[in-house]
Amino acid sequence: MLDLVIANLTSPIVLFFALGLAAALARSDLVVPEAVAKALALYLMMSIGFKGGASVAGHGIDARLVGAVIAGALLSFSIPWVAFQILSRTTKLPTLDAAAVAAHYGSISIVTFVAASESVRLSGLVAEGYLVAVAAVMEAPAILTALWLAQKARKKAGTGAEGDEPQGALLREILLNGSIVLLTGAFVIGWITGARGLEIVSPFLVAPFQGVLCLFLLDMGLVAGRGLRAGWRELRGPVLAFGLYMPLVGASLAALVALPLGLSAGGTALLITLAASASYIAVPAAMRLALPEARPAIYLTLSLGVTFPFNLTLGIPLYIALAEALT
Amino acid sequence: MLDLVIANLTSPIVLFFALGLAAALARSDLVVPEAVAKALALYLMMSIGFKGGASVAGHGIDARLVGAVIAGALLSFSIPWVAFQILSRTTKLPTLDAAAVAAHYGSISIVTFVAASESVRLSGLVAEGYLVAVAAVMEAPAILTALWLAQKARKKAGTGAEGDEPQGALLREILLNGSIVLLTGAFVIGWITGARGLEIVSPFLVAPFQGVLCLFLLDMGLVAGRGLRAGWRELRGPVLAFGLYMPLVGASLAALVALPLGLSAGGTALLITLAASASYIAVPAAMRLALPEARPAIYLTLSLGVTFPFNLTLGIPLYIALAEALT
Amino acid sequence: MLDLVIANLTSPIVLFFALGLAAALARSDLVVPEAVAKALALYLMMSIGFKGGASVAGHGIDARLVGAVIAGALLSFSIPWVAFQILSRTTKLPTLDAAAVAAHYGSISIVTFVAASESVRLSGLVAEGYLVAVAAVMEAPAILTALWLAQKARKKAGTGAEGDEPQGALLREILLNGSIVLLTGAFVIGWITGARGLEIVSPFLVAPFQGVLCLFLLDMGLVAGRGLRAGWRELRGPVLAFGLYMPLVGASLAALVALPLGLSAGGTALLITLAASASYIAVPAAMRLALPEARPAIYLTLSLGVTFPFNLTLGIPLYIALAEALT
Amino acid sequence: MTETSNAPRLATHPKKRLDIIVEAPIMNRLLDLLDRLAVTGYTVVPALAGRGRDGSWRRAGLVSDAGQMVMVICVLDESRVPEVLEPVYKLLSRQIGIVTVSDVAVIRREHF
Amino acid sequence: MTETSNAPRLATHPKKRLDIIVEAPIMNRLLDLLDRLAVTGYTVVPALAGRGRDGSWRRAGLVSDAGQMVMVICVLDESRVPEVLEPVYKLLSRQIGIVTVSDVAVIRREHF
Amino acid sequence: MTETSNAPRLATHPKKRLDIIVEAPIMNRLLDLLDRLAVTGYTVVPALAGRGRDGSWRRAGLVSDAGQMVMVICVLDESRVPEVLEPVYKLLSRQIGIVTVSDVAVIRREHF
Ligand SMILES: Nc1ncnc2c1ncn2[C@@H]1O[C@H](COP(=O)(O)O)[C@@H](O)[C@H]1O
Ligand SMILES: Nc1ncnc2c1ncn2[C@@H]1O[C@H](COP(=O)(O)O)[C@@H](O)[C@H]1O
Ligand SMILES: Nc1ncnc2c1ncn2[C@@H]1O[C@H](COP(=O)(O)O)[C@@H](O)[C@H]1O
Ligand code: NA
Ligand code: NA
Ligand code: NA
Repeated sequence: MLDLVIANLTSPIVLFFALGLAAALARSDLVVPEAVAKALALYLMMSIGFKGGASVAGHGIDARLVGAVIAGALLSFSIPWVAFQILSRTTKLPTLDAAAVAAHYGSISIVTFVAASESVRLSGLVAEGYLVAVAAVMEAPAILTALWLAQKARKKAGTGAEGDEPQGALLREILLNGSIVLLTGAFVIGWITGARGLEIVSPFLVAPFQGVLCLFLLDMGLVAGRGLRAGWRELRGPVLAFGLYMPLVGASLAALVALPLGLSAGGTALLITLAASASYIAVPAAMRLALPEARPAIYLTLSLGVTFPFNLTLGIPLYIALAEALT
Repeated sequence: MLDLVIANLTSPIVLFFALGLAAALARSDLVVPEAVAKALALYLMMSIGFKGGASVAGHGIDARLVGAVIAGALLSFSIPWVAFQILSRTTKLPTLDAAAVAAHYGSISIVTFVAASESVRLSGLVAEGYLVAVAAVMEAPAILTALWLAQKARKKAGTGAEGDEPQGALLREILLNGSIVLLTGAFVIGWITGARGLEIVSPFLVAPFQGVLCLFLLDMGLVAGRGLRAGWRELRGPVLAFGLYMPLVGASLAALVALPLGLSAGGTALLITLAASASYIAVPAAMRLALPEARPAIYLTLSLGVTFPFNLTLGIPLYIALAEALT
Repeated sequence: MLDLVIANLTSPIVLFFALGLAAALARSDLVVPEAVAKALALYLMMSIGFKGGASVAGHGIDARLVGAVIAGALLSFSIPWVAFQILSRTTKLPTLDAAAVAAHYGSISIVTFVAASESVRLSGLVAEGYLVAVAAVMEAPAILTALWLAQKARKKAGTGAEGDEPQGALLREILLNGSIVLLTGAFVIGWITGARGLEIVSPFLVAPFQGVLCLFLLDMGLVAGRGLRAGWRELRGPVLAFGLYMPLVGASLAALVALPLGLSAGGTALLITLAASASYIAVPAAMRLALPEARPAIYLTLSLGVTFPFNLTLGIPLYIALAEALT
Repeated sequence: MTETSNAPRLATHPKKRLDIIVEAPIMNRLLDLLDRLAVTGYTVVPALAGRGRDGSWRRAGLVSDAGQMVMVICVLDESRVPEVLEPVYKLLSRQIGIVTVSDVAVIRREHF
Repeated sequence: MTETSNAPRLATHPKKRLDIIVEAPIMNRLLDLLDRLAVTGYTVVPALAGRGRDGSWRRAGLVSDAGQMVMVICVLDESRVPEVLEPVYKLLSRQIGIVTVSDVAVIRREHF
Repeated sequence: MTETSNAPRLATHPKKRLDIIVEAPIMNRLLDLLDRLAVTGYTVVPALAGRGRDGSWRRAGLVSDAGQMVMVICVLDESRVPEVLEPVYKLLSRQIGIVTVSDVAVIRREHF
């Protein structure tokens, strides 16, 4: 496993992340324009969605696909509950902050997923293409659990949120989030067009993928570094610790669920990574709409500044080793 | 031809357009940043211009090139007049709106041209490279015809536009439109540098082209969907119908003109497509300058929300079949 | 050498620059969005940094690397002093303007470097990979010399800048400039990951490089053209002439320094090009902070509108010929 | 204040201008609210960076829209200010952001 | 209104600020006009979205510049307002867009 | 001016708004200064183009940040205007850029 850790730590992807992190912490003015960062995110969604769909088209569907999708949804629904219990017991975070943080850990980070996919491939393993669909399915349920937790807390405190938007509108906004739509849409298009489609888009969506990922991770490092510089004051000891051990809690839950699914070692590693990763795109936006009192300085710094780097460097090799041990 | 239609409808390009359209109609917040959309448009112009020029460098010029360019200019000049007559007789559109719509149908849609080029290639046909030059030439003349129609109408109504800019300045703005300059410039550079130049730029301008096109069409779908949602109220029955049959009118005129030109089947299909397509970049900008009273909600919705999808899905296979029948 | 000049003038890179220049001078509305232009600049830094580092990883370090880096720093420190003396004697530029201009000529233009690298390769020469490191090292020292010149002038005139920022903060801002950080960082990453890393990022950072460069140079042409249109009034005869002969002065100094270094012909050509080129990204930003009284209309127009096109078209073939004669 | 005497040749009319600085994810809700309130128009301007009670942010330092701000400018008749300000205030009460009101004069009265 | 008494240590001078919201394709003509009118300066700010009598638009939802708006801010002396407002009004009369005038105070009088 | 009688149901409070148009490379220094002066908040808006005494510029026509401008908006209490304006003026005295002060009313007084 040490080999895996070292190979991981010296991959261009991780090194560009480190470069961005260091530049931001040193207060360099290096910056990736916002429009370009958004375009890179679109590219990643489009590429992994398409490749996942094309791979399913090639290998066909089986019961395991359905099982994995259901397992993913269950994990996304339940992890926030676990996270919330831990936060309530070990930290002094206000309830709404705790609920918001919990939502991030139930949902997923697509870049962590992508980085894990690359490591899985480098380890000589193969993962099922439909794990992209599992990723898409895991984005939203965590938000619902968090909202339910917040509502319960509010009822208890007798501070029902007045002037709330109707729940239906909120649900639509969450499910039609751009990243979910593009990931799912590209998956379906990859599925429909299969190998023929993949051949057409391959020089754009496949070949330069890892290089683009380097640029994206440079930006992620810059963003995480700036977040850490601005927000680390908010992170007291137990909250910070949560950002480091919660991925392992999520990973363990996923490992339990993965066992009966019969996934390959690669697929198991990716499912574990999904559970261990924390969102920083879809969930923060949803939280501003649904739980505006929760503080972004806390949940974003934790997810992007602590958990993401942890997963990228140490987490992923660990999850792959765990998956190999399990299968 | 049914084969061609089905192959066309299940191409990644069309499916990504459909994804964007569906996302926008469902009010997803999926969005391609403005700067990126503009960059994609630059890329497309640069690529097709360069490839067209390089292909002319390879095959040499002949009388047919000159003939095709003249034919394109004539079509662009005359189609707006035909469109204006039809609109005046079948719809209640105010004169200036009718003139503005007419300008769009005389000019061309470069994305429709590109999509048709791909379909032509998939059908096993080959098209003359200089059709790119024909496309560039067809962008502007339609605007002049429309302005002339509008001026005639204003004179008749006795409402000469006071405070107008001098016509010379307007003409310069129209002819030096960015898309015309880049398309023509890249064509000339492709011509000068030929095969050697193509080899140098090929990994950027040729290989990833279709994948980039998918991303661009995702954005076009999003834009068309938002336009339809905002503007469909403006489109009464006869105006809507115009958006569907006018491409066929343009196509028929082009077919007549193409016959004596001696173009290949592929080239004929592309010339027909150019005539059938409607502008949504160069002409709208020119209309805001020259005919500000005309309503964008009408001409943009019609061109982008009705005619563009029609051409992309059903039109192109039809034009290829027509071209094959003719040659 | 005439062959080289002609081959250079008809390369797609130079032709796209000319297209942009012509479009801007003709007042076309063609424009590359700001965010995209910045992304292209990031891409170029990342690519040349990485390729340079990977090449050093392949060939190993030797004493010449250290020698070349020191030589570069010396050139960057001393050229502004020479430029300042020339400007003081031959032009009527105010002292602070002269100091600012001098800083630009001591620092480097990374795009000129890249264009020269391509020409070197086309000439069948090979250059040492570590010249990228030399380029990074040469960015900043010139700024320090210029500030020292300005301070001396101010002391003489008795107009010490009141309310100045502490020098330390300024130094940090200059050294942590985004382009220096990315160039150096990518170089180090390329060095660490070597051939394995290069293989991973190659389809993104290597293959499409020259095509991307064409797009970037289109934008440079547009920017230079707009600058010339706005700023040419500021350029009196002797100042304009300085923009044309100063590159040759820098080149000569570099040639002297290069001789004892034992660089290859390609490496010598690149070192000469670095010395001959003038900055238009890092230095202007630093000048706004450190010498705000100096006028951008002068130093930007001179560097971008005069020296850059000169180097791109005539300078580079000249420097290659010079290097071949010297080695 | 903006007496029309300032512009004797072109009549100007006093209006109020609301500047609402609000988080990007809330923007759509705010615009929907303004539409429901039937204000005659508004314009949205992007913000690059800011600081308030809830800390500072920079657009370039964000992966997602969350935390980004926009400025919504709405010119309207003084008579309509209270009925617009109240629901806007209510919508924003739980959110990050500020609202200012100022005096402006407009030409082309029929626009407002 | 902006009596200089507000800032006893640094003198401020009353000026007028024009905010002109106008379509992007017209912007160059407007700026040329302002140049011809010899106003001392202006600043252009992008707009992201808006609604007016002619319907609503969003920058992200546009392939072309047509329909996009920008806001041109121009600070100038009250005495110059009428002579600037009139030709601006004339230029915009056939276009989509609005103009507001408001009071501001400036330091550094020589700038305006 | 902005008598609270305009909005009988929701109290508004008079404040001052500073609009500082400044070069992008200076922005960080200005924001640091505002932080040191402990203003309660500010918002930065991008500028696309402009013209002043030092010539005209367009964002699209720049390779570097140098020459680009941003607009920093800062709403604050009238009592604080002089102590903020003076150091801001000093910082900008050698730079390109302008400062305007205007009257606004705010709701949510605790924000300022
Ligand atoms: N006094 C102020 N002046 C200008 N903008 C402000 C001010 N206070 C807050 N803002 C803006 O409103 C956002 C949220 O403010 P707050 O709710 O105080 O955190 C900040 O990030 C700023 O962009
Ligand atoms: N009352 C208003 N307040 C602020 N912006 C407005 C207002 N009315 C119109 N606008 C802006 O001006 C543009 C054109 O307005 P109109 O000519 O009424 O369609 C709109 O799209 C808005 O961006
Ligand atoms: N009167 C003005 N109204 C609005 N913006 C101005 C004005 N004067 C200057 N500016 C802005 O401030 C920048 C620098 O002005 P200056 O220092 O006069 O060159 C200009 O480029 C404009 O963006
Ligand atoms: Na998770
Ligand atoms: Na047409
Ligand atoms: Na130099």
